[in-house]
Amino acid sequence: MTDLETFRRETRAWLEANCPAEMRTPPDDEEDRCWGGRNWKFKNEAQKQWLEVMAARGWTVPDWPKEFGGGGLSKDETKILREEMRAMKCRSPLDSFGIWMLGPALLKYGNEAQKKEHLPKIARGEIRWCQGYSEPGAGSDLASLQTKAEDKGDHYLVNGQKIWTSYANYADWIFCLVRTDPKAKKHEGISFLLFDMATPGVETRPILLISGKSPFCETFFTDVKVPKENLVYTLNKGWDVAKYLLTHERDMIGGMGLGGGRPLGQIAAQSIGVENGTLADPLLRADIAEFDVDAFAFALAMERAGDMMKTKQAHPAYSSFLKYYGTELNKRRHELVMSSLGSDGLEWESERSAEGDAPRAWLRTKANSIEGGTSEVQLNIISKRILELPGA
Amino acid sequence: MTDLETFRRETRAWLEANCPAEMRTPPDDEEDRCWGGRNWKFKNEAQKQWLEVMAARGWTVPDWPKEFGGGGLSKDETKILREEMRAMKCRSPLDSFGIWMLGPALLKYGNEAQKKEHLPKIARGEIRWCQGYSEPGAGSDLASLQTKAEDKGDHYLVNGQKIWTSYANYADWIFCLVRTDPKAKKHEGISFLLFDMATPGVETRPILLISGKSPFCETFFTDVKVPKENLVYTLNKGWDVAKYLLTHERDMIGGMGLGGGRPLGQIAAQSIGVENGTLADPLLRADIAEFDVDAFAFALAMERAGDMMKTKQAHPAYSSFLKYYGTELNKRRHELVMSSLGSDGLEWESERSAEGDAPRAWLRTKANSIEGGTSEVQLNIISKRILELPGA
Amino acid sequence: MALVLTEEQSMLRDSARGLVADRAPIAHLRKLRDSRDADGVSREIWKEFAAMGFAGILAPEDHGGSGLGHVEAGVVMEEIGRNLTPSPFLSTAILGATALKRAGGVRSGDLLSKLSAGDLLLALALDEKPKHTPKHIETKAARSGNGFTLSGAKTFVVDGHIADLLIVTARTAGGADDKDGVTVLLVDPKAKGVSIERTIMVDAHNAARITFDNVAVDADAVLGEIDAGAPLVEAILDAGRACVASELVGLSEEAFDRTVAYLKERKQFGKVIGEFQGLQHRASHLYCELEVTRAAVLKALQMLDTDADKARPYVAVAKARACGSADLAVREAVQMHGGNGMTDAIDIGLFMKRARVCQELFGDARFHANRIAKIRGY
Amino acid sequence: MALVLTEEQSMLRDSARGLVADRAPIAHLRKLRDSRDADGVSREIWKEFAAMGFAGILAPEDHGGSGLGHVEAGVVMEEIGRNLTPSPFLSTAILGATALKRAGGVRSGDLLSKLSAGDLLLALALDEKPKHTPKHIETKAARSGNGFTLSGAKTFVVDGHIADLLIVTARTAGGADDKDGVTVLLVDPKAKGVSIERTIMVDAHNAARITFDNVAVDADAVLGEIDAGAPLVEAILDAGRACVASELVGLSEEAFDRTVAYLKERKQFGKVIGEFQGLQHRASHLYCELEVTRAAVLKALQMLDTDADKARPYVAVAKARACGSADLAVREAVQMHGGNGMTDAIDIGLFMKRARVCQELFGDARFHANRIAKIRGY
Repeated sequence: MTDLETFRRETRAWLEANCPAEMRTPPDDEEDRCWGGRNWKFKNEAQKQWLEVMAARGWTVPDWPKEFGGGGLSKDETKILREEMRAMKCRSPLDSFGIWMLGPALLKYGNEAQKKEHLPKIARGEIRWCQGYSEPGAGSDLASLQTKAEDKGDHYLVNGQKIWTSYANYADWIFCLVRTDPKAKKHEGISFLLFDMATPGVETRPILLISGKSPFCETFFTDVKVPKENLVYTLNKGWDVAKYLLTHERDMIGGMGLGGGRPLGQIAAQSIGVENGTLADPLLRADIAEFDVDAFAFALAMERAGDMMKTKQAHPAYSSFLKYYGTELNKRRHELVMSSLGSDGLEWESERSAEGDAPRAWLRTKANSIEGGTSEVQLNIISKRILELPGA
Repeated sequence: MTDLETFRRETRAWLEANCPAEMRTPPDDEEDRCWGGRNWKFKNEAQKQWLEVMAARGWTVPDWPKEFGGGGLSKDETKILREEMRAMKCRSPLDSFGIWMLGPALLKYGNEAQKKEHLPKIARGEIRWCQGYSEPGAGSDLASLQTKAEDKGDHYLVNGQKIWTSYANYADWIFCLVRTDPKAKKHEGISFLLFDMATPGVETRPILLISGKSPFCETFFTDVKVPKENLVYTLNKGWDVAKYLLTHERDMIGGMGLGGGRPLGQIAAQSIGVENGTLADPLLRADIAEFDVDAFAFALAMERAGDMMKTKQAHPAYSSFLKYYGTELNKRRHELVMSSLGSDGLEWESERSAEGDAPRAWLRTKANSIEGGTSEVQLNIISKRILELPGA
Repeated sequence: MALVLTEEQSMLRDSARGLVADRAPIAHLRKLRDSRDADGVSREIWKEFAAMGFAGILAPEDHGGSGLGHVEAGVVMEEIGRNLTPSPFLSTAILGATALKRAGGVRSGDLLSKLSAGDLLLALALDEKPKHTPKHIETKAARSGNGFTLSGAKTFVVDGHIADLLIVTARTAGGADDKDGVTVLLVDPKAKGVSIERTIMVDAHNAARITFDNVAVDADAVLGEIDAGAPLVEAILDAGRACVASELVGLSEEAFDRTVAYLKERKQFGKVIGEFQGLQHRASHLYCELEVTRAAVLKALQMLDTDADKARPYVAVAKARACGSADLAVREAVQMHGGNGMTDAIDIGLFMKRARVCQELFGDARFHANRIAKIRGY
Repeated sequence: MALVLTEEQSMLRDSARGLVADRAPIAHLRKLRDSRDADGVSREIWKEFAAMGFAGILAPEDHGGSGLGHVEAGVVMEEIGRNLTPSPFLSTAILGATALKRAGGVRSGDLLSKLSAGDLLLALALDEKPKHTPKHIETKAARSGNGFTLSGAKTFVVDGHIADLLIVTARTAGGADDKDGVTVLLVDPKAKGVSIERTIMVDAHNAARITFDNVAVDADAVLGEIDAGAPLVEAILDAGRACVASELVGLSEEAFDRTVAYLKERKQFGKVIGEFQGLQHRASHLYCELEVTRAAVLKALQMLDTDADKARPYVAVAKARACGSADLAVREAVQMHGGNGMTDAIDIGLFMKRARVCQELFGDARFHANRIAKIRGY
């Protein structure tokens, strides 16, 4: 038996022994996930226990180095762990922008002190992070940001405004792009700062979305003092960190195309009924079949992308493809869910409709092709960097 | 009974009495149509007779003035004539670029002598015209044309090359855009000339297309002498004439979306068969149904466009919409024909397949969205002129 | 008939536009929504509609109506669509008036007079499945003495919780999917055994689920003929479908106009985003789709007025097209508005929500394309 | 198994690319077409293929084959696709070898040896309808003495007019659409009663219509089991489908590469047309579609090699995707090449023609999406 086969067997046994039964069902919605942080209230004992045993093993971040709270697993081992968790339907023990975005950026660009300070707390779910990128008026043109940080000797003084900061009202810390040289070209005067959301001068205001939910905030900074050691990487080189981190964000959002959830054919059959062995709505059946083909294939494209990255065959801009395609696919899926549910899917508040779960989820997907770089921006990136078309 | 009702009754009776039975079936293909011209060979007596009686009445060009060989009909009468011809399945007595394009341009921009000279011959099918617009390298950027006409006192000397000249090898005369002021801005140094294709120095070479046919030519001009009276409208103002004429071309090509031909559902049912009362290929059935909805609606959009033009409610650039939509629809139709016919539709030479009629027609449609201004150019025009988007 | 509005119809459009934009703009919808208004529509504004002749737009003049046609009704629906106005217009002035007019009789005449005055609200209780399936009617009206006993459940009943009378399709003979055996009944919503649950919808417009539990219904409640109500149902539906298609046309064009305006205003990368050809081509394509739909919808309305027997495929095409192009219009509107389009602070999302509901109402694009396939025999 | 080519597979690709591009580029197709070559393929080049081990790529090494898998066969098909090469590779090396290998037995082994040496061409005579409908087999093989009498008509038989042996699906029991009762027979094309009409196709590749008129066939002509040939047919088809999908991947990518190159070179309105964002976005979208397809096709090939019992839905998805993305690729290629793309003088139109034929071969995108729906039970 190879080492990897042994690892798989042991992992399976360990998960079997340690993952509580309640954590082997998909979460109901975003609020049912474990996000951690200073003020986190666990939904139940199982959620708490699952986070603790996984964090103790470093498996909230299996491929990070052990010294920073990670599991120290190889890429192959990490893949096996994920496969086994999926097979057993184990939930993610911890959802976190710290894990998905800041962590990889700190591992690459942070100094030793920063890694020691922040990574273990991310791994254990002690600090919940939010991302301070977008600004009103900047949108897709991220680099035109205006929030400024002035050098005041021992600290930076931050003033400005961010928008689309996910769960900023629940976050403990923020990683934030700020302008440190207003005279430089727009990509060159930007720096990457970390600071505590409890610092005086930080205010958040949730944004009401068309889904009726408020997962994002406007965030305001008024004379916020940030210690100088919280600058990541080089002054005025924050755009390098930002670009690296955006790639991780795109992978994450693109992955949403896989969607999980119940098969569309089942949803539709239950809602619409079956005649002569096929869905009673033949045109909807055709669209679902075509979606299923594409979703099936895209899952394989995600798998291939992982293997290409492992073998260094992937173009550095490949994540733009995954982000674009995955989010458009997810939007298509939810359009088809809505078409399958018909008028039942239009109810917004009833218990019967789980308080409008379906239409709210449908509307939520419309942001997928905007957040983390719009579909148009991804196509621009592919045109320029992969196809090398002029002027893109 | 109103005048129009009387006109309709009389028209129906006249058509009934005068349209030969052979001319009440759709033409088999483009070669089965009547194009006229000096060297025209009628396919049969009926074709000849039908042209003659219609031309005698001015009804090859019903809405042109009588003095130029037209029927002098009002717009409403013209519409009634077309409706009655359609109802009785009468063929067009004469297909002609002279009628569709040059005629309307001459009526608007020609001088009296030019109208008297050319329009009656067009109306009677005596002279067959071709169009000298496109040049190699110019493509969609029509105004960048290079063929030049130098003023030599009593004549212009034309040198250069045209491409995509429809049936230039059969045409008697050409209407042609030439550069008369090489120093002016590209739209401003262009003139509109007419000349006989028998003039020394004119050569044509048919282009073999992917359909295996050669409806277009490359046309070469070497020191072609063109009398000065053959200049239409003002020197260096030919672009105005060209734009006007292009609109007519677009209307014509856009109309192809209507397509006539056998209903797709019938073609598919015959080829694929029917199970439980519906087409045996359920996904193809879905696509055909969606096409039928769009084609049905587009026919109504064409009707509405006609009524909008009559009542001056149509935007001057409205023909770009018809051209874009109609040609894309026609391409879609032929894709569906090919999918319906399956492997039978792939035969290229057999008698069984009428010498590959279906695949040749399918390939021919691919040019629809290129000739007369590409789909991309039409979308640009809509963006700029109708939506008034900046920089379009 | 020319496929453009007549001068009178254009004038009607201008006055409808004035009234609706002035009295019931999108702010009106927001107010009803945010205040959780019990009716979900303004009865006061409905009285103003009636005073303008809109309540009785399809009703004959001798019953206090305007005696106009479907084109005129569609003109009003279009303005309702532009402003996302919650209004009894569809249920009462279109569906209700069509039912009463087609059914005829003295009682219908009296009701039409009340309806035209703005004093009678109606609602059509037809659907029983989550997807529009008009041929499927399980609700039973069993003969009982001189009348019927009604039992069953209806869903997606627009204005069901505010109607003064319900127009209910029920089965008086045959099985759930039979064409024969359908009867249309006028039912008092306050009658014993009727329970009405208002359902709060994604678009903040009215809908209800209604159950009938052994409800006693008089013999004179029958609209049209007993057991042979199917053609009446189809006539009501075709009027409804063509008019909902008009609403979608208005809604789509307003969403499109706002999007084009945004493209000319919003800057990114140092340019107005309308300068980007990628967006230009998509906007122009959408323009074309909307033009095609407008022609199809106007033709369907004209056919209902002039050649109703042949209108069916025209109506199917109109509703299919209107659903399809509205769907594209609102998706493009939200995407082109970017993050702003995702917020409740601006109106774009409201168009998307309403478009979704109008798509499901009386059959979506797929339902009607499938009808076309059936009509054409493949 | 990682979803990328192994080092050995990459090396194979490089050598296949060299051979095909060198010996059988598009000019080769044009030459065969324009000279109206009687075979429609070059037997000389086929011998070279055999010498490289490609004829016997799927055949076991003890029968002179290379003993490789479907991934390797797909790698070769991709190069054939890039160069639009007319070649017996599909019919003989994929379909024929799969049939013989799965059927087993001494005769099959001998034939595999001949096949690997490049001395035996095969053709699969399966389709009877213009649209691929493998379950429908009317061709009858009636028991007659020790063997059968074969009657029926087959269409779209790739390489049918040059094959040394025909692999024929026939009905030995049951009705035309029954699953049971299918038998696979090896038939000599020169046998009495066989008539073969070569059909000149839009893509200038080989196909034939074949009729069997009371053809006497020996008992040892049976491949696999009598009456239970359906699984063998499915196995042959799945190999064929995955490999045609590979051909489509190669064809699409070559058409795409040429289009992107043209976008960088062609000038209009004073700009290289690749600068127009409208075209950029379409090209980038197409890139994404091709990447998704590539993953699906590679996975299907891998599944055939490692887990053949579960390969069916993977193959269906691969063929559906390959048809869809190739269709988009060639349509965009022709449109973006403008008028030039319409001429026979450049190669772009040839990609469109071949893509159309490959789409119909063994089921188009709709056929396979419908299979997925059936597999998933809706």
